[in-house]
Amino acid sequence: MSDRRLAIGPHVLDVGELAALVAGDEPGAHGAVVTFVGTVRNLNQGRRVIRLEYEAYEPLALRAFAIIRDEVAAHWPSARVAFHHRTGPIALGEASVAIAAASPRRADAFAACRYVIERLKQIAPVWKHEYFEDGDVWIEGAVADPSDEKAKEEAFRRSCA
Amino acid sequence: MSDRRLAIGPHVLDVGELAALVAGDEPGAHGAVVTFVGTVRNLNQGRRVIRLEYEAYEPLALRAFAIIRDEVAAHWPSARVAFHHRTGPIALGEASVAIAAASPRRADAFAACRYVIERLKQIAPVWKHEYFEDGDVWIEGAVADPSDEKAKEEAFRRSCA
Amino acid sequence: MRVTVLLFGRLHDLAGLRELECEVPREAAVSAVWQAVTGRFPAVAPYARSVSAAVNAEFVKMTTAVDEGDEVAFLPPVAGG
Amino acid sequence: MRVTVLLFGRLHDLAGLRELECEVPREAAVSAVWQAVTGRFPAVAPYARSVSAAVNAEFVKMTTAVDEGDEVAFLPPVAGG
Repeated sequence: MSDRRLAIGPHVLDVGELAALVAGDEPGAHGAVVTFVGTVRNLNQGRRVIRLEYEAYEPLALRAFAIIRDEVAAHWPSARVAFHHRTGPIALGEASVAIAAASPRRADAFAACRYVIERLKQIAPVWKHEYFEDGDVWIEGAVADPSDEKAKEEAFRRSCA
Repeated sequence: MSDRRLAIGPHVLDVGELAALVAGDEPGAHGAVVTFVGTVRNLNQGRRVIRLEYEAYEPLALRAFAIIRDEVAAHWPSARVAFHHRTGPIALGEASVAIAAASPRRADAFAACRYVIERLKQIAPVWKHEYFEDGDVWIEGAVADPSDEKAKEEAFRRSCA
Repeated sequence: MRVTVLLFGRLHDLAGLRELECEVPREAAVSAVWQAVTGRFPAVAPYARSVSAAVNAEFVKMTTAVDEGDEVAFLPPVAGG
Repeated sequence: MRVTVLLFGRLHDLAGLRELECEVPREAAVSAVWQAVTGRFPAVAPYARSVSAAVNAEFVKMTTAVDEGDEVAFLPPVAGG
């Protein structure tokens, strides 16, 4: 079952396309569309990043995305979300992740959008390799475990629902 | 002092343009861009809206927008915001307001974007005239008072900073 | 002295016009201008508690004094967004 | 029995490869596959506490049993977004 709303790959991200996907067909059916774009930063902990690559385990990433989409549907039944993650080399200032969330209520659209980025950071099997003038480092964040209830609660708390 | 980041008028809104305005010139200087688009809904309290017009007191609206921009700068010094409000007739499904917020930290970008829409609803001198099959109504919300501290606190609370 | 009054939203529907000239005493407050408006258009009087005001496109209190030639705007509760 | 192992992120840097075949006993758990990997590549052993795993592109526990021919992926802490 393919879902254009969820994708991962080396293509340049288009958040406008995602917003259109969630805005729906019926004119005016959704009152609020919130988007998030995460761009590659030129500084990380005081070091100047010169190059950056994202690696992903793509089939598992799509599973993680579907899990997140279903969690959003459980929390905010009226919200629709779409999100894409980019892989491979990404130029500074370009987007690594793009998310769109739509809902009749703006509070739900904000919360759903925020929840997606928090959960992506917790469980998406994606790794960031940063290169500096004088070396490189794999950025490592969360231990990926979709069933970790504490992590889910933290993501929900941050989404300010 | 003109600021392309703040505008009100009958033109169609382009949230992508606003996102570009706040994303900044230096590649990768901002890690997160959050946008909000409010679209005209086809239902309001169970009645089917067939047509809708926004009226504004434009010079005062620009003052209100500058007040909101300055409040954002005080709360979130690293955040940059841009927002446009549309006036005149707006087709169902089209955007009446578009907001973009950028910050190195996603929490600040989300909070600044949410704060702007909450404050716009509180103080922007904009009135919505909804037309139904069998009549019309002026939607009225908040008593506009930028110095009302309780309203400011409520907007800040909703922005989940 | 004379000031220009602007009425927005439902206020202009109730008054039947968007702009009018009002004669008010020297050093009158915005509230005196509002009294003059409600005298001419009693239909807007119910907005006494929810109206806010601007003078020359700056938000003001109802107690703010107006000057000759000022543009005084009355704003029913707003509904932007 | 034989399973395919995928190593991601810093794990493949430390091991020097992204994919390998491992022989493990019948009904082995994912943790036994990890033991086999750390036996061959001691440099990845420090990830014992932070690694998570997937089998055939589904998240699993380290206690999940694997089957002949499964694709077992080991994931260092993730950093998407």
